[in-house]
Amino acid sequence: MSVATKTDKIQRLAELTATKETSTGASLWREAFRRLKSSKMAIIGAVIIAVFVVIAIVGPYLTPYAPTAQTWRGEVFPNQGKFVGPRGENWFGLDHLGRDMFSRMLVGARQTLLVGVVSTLIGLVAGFLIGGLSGAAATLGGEAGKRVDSVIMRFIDMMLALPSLLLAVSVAAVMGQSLTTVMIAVGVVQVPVFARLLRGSMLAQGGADYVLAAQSLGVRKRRIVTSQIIPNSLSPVIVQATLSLATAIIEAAALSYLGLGNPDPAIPEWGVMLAQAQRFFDNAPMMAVYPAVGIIITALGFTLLGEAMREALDPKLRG
Amino acid sequence: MSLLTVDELTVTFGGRGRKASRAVDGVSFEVDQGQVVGLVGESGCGKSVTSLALMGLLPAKGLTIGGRAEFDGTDLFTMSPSARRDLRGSEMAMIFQDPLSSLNPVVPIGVQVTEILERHRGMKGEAARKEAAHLLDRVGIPDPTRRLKEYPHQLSGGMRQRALIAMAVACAPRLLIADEPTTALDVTIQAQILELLKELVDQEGTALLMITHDLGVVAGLCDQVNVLYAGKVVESAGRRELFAHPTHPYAHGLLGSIPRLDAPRGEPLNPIRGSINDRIAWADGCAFAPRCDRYEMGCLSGTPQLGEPRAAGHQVRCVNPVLDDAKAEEVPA
Amino acid sequence: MRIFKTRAARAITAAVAVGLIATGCASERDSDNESGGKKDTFVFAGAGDPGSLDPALASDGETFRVTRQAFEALLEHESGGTKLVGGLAETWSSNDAGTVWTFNLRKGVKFHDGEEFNAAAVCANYDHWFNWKGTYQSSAVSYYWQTIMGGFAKNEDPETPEANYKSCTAKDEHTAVIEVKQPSANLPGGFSLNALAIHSPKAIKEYEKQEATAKGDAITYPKYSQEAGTVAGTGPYKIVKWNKGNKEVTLERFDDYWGEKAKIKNLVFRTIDTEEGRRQALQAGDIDGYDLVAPADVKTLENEGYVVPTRGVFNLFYVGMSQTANPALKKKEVRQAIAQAIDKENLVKTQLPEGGKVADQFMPDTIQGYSKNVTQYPHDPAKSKQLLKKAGAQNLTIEFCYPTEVTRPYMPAPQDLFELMKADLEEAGIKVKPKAMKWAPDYLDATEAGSCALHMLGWTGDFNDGYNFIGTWFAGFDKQWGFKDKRVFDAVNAGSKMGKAEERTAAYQKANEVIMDYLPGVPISSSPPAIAFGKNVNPPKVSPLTQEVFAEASFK
Amino acid sequence: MLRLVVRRLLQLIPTLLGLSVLLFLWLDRLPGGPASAILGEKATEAEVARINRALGLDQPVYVQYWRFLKRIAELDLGTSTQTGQPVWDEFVLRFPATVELSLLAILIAVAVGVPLGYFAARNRGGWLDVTAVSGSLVGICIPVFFLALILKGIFAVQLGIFPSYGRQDTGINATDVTGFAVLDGILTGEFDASWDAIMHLILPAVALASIPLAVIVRMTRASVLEVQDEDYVRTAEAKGLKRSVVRSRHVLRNAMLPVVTAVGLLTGSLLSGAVLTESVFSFGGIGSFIRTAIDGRDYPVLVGFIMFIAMVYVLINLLVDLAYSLIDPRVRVH
Repeated sequence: MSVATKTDKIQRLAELTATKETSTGASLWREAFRRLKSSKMAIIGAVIIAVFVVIAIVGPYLTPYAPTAQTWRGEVFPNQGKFVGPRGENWFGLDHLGRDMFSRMLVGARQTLLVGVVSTLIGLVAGFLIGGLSGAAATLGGEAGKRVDSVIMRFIDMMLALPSLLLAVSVAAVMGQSLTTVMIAVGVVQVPVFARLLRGSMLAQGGADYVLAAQSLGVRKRRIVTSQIIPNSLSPVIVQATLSLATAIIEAAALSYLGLGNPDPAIPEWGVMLAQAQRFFDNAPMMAVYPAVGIIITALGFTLLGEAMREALDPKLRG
Repeated sequence: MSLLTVDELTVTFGGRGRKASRAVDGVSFEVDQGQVVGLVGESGCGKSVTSLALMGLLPAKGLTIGGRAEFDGTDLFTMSPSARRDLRGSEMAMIFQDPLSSLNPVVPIGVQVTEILERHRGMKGEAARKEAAHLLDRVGIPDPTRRLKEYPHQLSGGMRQRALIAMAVACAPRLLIADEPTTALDVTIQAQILELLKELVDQEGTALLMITHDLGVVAGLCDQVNVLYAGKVVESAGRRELFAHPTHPYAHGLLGSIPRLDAPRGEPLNPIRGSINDRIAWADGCAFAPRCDRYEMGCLSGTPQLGEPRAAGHQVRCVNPVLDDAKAEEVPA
Repeated sequence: MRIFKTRAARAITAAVAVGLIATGCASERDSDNESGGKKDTFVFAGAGDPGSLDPALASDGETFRVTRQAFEALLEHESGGTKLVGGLAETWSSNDAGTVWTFNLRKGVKFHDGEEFNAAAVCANYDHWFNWKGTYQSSAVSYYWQTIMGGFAKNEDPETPEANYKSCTAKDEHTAVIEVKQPSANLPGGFSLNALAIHSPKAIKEYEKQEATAKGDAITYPKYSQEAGTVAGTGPYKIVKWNKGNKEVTLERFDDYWGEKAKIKNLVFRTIDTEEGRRQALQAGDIDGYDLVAPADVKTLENEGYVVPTRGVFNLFYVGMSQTANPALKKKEVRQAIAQAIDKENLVKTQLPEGGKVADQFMPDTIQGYSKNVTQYPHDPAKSKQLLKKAGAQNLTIEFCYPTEVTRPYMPAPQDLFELMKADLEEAGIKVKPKAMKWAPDYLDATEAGSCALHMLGWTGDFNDGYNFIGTWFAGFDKQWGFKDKRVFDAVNAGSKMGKAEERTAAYQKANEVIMDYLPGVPISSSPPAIAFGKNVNPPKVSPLTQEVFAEASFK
Repeated sequence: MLRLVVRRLLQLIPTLLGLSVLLFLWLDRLPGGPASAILGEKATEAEVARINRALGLDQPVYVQYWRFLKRIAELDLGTSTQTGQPVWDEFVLRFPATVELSLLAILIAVAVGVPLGYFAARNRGGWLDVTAVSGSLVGICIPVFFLALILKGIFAVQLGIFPSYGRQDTGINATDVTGFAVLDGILTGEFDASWDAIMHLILPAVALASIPLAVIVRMTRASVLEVQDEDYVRTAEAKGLKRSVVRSRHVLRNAMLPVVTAVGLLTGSLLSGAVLTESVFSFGGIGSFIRTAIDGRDYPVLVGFIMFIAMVYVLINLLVDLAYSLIDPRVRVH
């Protein structure tokens, strides 16, 4: 057959084959991110968080009044159940000491975020170290490593056994009552969760072929852990961190309810505000509702995003 | 008239969001009483989907089935779901590829066998257990009464497959569909299982639809063979005829790619180029064209039709079929 | 079964079936707590569990609230008042020195365990206390005995005060004579304390068989004081059951009571820790009354038709200053600056229950010894600033302790009070370092130890004698205040050794003037604590001393 | 099976030992050490010395620790500084209440959560699914104590359907046999008492159940989704089994495995929650007792409780493992 026909039939074939999509091997993360963008949960969650963070950052500069100033204290009579609800100058009304609720909510957002983030960081870092250590030991430490690992895990189990509140109380008992105490207490509670998680996924990764390959190639163990196992084990930890932010905020509220919260009640923090407002629930329910709703929505935001991330990263939950 | 008549069966997945993909594209074939029919092709050619479609086991979401499939004169696809349930397991049964994952890990074998007896043969308690034991015994599982109490993970791979078969034949179905029943097993076991299937078919006169990519299995078992490529039957013929004269370049290639003892030493194998992924849409021409050595311009002018270029009853879907067997050997590598 | 039935009726339909069975089975047991549909169980909620069933071992209101219904002392206060009247003693008298007290006892009084009440019984009690040993001598256990009668026959701890009690003699069947070494302002008032109520001698013998043990960490109260059965008094109710798991003490009418019998058959005290919990329980009809009502709730409850009487004013709320904790407080200007910075009026107006009064001395005006002409320190931030300047303490930073998770009759919502005062002080240019502490033991310990520069505390009188107030603080050097000032101490103690009440009154007035001139701390207010009852309750007369007698209560 | 039990019980030992060390150190770390934790700051040197002697704090640390251990081993958890009663007795007295409460809570969580999660998974994306998922998400985010207060406000105060506090009505003078109010009622035939106890349990239990419920719904849903397209489910379908059989025997039974483990792990959070709920309903269980202990800095109680909880927690998880090995034959062998 002629050369011409030959070439143009290859030509023709080429374009026909070209039309069908070739499966691109996108990385786990890009994949996950793509899925995230398409998930309603993720979007709602992200929006909530964004709003919350913005408020937390700029809020304090937008407060119409000083959140601690008892400007209208003459107008509120807790002893007669007389409170001041929303009105022109005070959009959310006044609290039981004649302070502007709206301003307090704004500033409270920052405090709440602070507690949430710091305590989660504490839990994350500590948990990361412990979990990483025993994970590394278990995967590459041989027999001795396994023993080390099991000891650490016993310890972690032990921590899991303790109700979070009691941990908090114990910390408070030793360190005295303060915002730091609250953060540490709430953080400590998260430690075992992170530790177990990281270790778990490290063990999973440790068995993976590429690690065995690396080992057989004689890559140094430390390098394997740092450059391969840990990076690949991170995703669940990150998810958990997001979820923990929610729990941290709620735990902090619970501590305030038990009177272990921030010792200076003048500084507005949603948990403390909620705990204080309980007493006036009959006369001024809104005083409790504002911070409660604040806490719930914020926690929800983090939970939504976290769950969405989890689904995105875990094929099983998807489909 | 034949037991199962599949006519222009098409199966399309997707829909919501993702672009629809057609897994089976107008497949037609027949299965007669006691006949063993093979569906052959590489993985992804649509053979398993066909079988699941016939059994009605495809996930309903985003699924569209076209064409007809008559079982004993009644159309399976227009049948009521409950009627279909009654049919399944009693009239038509299926054997799956991976015996371990196909057995419920937390339920004893015994229960998994008796439950079908209870469902279709109304057997209860002791009677059912006896029958179950008998069935296991029949498919060659030693010491069946003990096995009844055991769980899948306690059985060997072969045993599991036998158990699955026992469940399939529990109600003496008229049609048995076997989807790659031997791929998960090692060779010695494979033979035994095939042997078992064969004798079941012979004894019961059960019709068997054999889904496989393994031409050896086909050669050993099937009366009639349908070769699938990219969702279409590309060649259909009797076993002997097909092995003697593979006419579609694909079938030809498949046979050619099997190592042969009788071939002179040092002669290279001649595998088919590329994978099932590089193909073109049937609408544009022959999907096999990109991998085909005999491909020419004509292959790209619309879907090639089934014809009988070589012999009556030997259908081939090709513009440029392999007609002279001599050529079959010296395909340029 | 009332509560049950009504609930079952209202309960979710799914439950009804079970409900019917239940009522069926209930029927034969209905009789013992319901008679002809009329309620005969009165449920009253307190804020904490009682510590023991033997008032002699107690020093807290929650315990006395319960024991007061079952035990009676030689003297009592007139119902709803602060005037001393005869209790188990019909009349009493003392020698001029006030060291020999003679009691003519009531006749025909029976103890719950059937024993006869007589002079011997009285002395059995006093000698029992006087001869306490071991852990019983710990001030935590025998606080009131030690305040009223000093130490014991044999003091085991050098810290324990010298015994003031001398003897008790049964002059005849119905005359008991109690002698003390020194006259004391705590007498005769002390004889009315429920902690010194008279127990059946039979019970006392039982008590003496049992030891209170202290295993380093804490005191283990003797078994008899922890379960009903042994303890036996003469009161209108007898204690029949203490269900700790369910946080409830059950009392039953004592039918051989010498006086007017209790109107309601069963009296139950339960514990509901939180203010809102108690209020809600009342609103839900689960209880018939509760104490420590949040001021905010008084109006609400009244509007809803509940009976919320307020007690007479008999307490004092003050801001204490510890000169050891912060030397700056040694300067009077500083103390005065603080005093004038605090806006007492506002506190009373917005925080304290209605009827609350601004206090200008360490004694409510209902007590004999209240002085009309003490130095006044009105609210005046500007003045405070000057004073601070004068003292050279312009940028004074001071630690202010406040208790959490607690309300006291004189101090509702401590945290709010604290926040308001903090704002006041800061307005006067004083920086405040807040320190939150759990009420017990942290806060109480810290304040007693004088480690809190500023702190808030208060006192509810045990009986109507000025010394019961000022004596508790300023009788001598006290870590809580951390100052030594002879003028103050002498003025305060002057009254205490006088036998005659009216002499004392004068002395106390003088003392108050001296104290307020020195200004060791800032008296803030006296407030009438409210107590709430169900709509269908005729409440007992409420007592300024919070000594309600529930035998008076009845259902409409 | 037995070997498993023994092994787990042995594992209990190091856990408790480690815990005891921690607690010992903690008690030691307390501001001013145990002595002033007991006496308070007002303690004079003499008193501290006396207490220290009484507690044997003048001896070397290891001796002290050894005693500490011995005491715990003898279940002598010290004496509550508040009630003046042995801590152990206090627990024994109050434990039943909390057990009842927790059991009911878990019961609710499972009884509601499993079906909900199951059906949510079956019609995935349907309205039920959406409500169940979003509901469970919100459920996690409401502070337990706030939920409890709301429930109480509505169902106890406004509607008066349930009692607002406590464990039993005062009207009921139920006979106390085991301390489990509900059980006692049944034993003694005082069904009204049982009924009354149940009515008291419901609100707190619901509040307490909120978080476990949420978790279980999501777990069940996830694992049903996973199991649904397992091969063996297809096999079951291929057998033409009735839907009910396929679902119960082949889908649910496998889907339950992870849920069972979850239930075990939830107990820890449950006890935390009990502290809050019980104090909202002033329910006479361990929870509210601990709350008062927290308020009163009752260290012996807190320490004892922590040990106690650790034990309970490990034991519960042992039970869970046993249950697990019953429903999953694969575990039994290895």
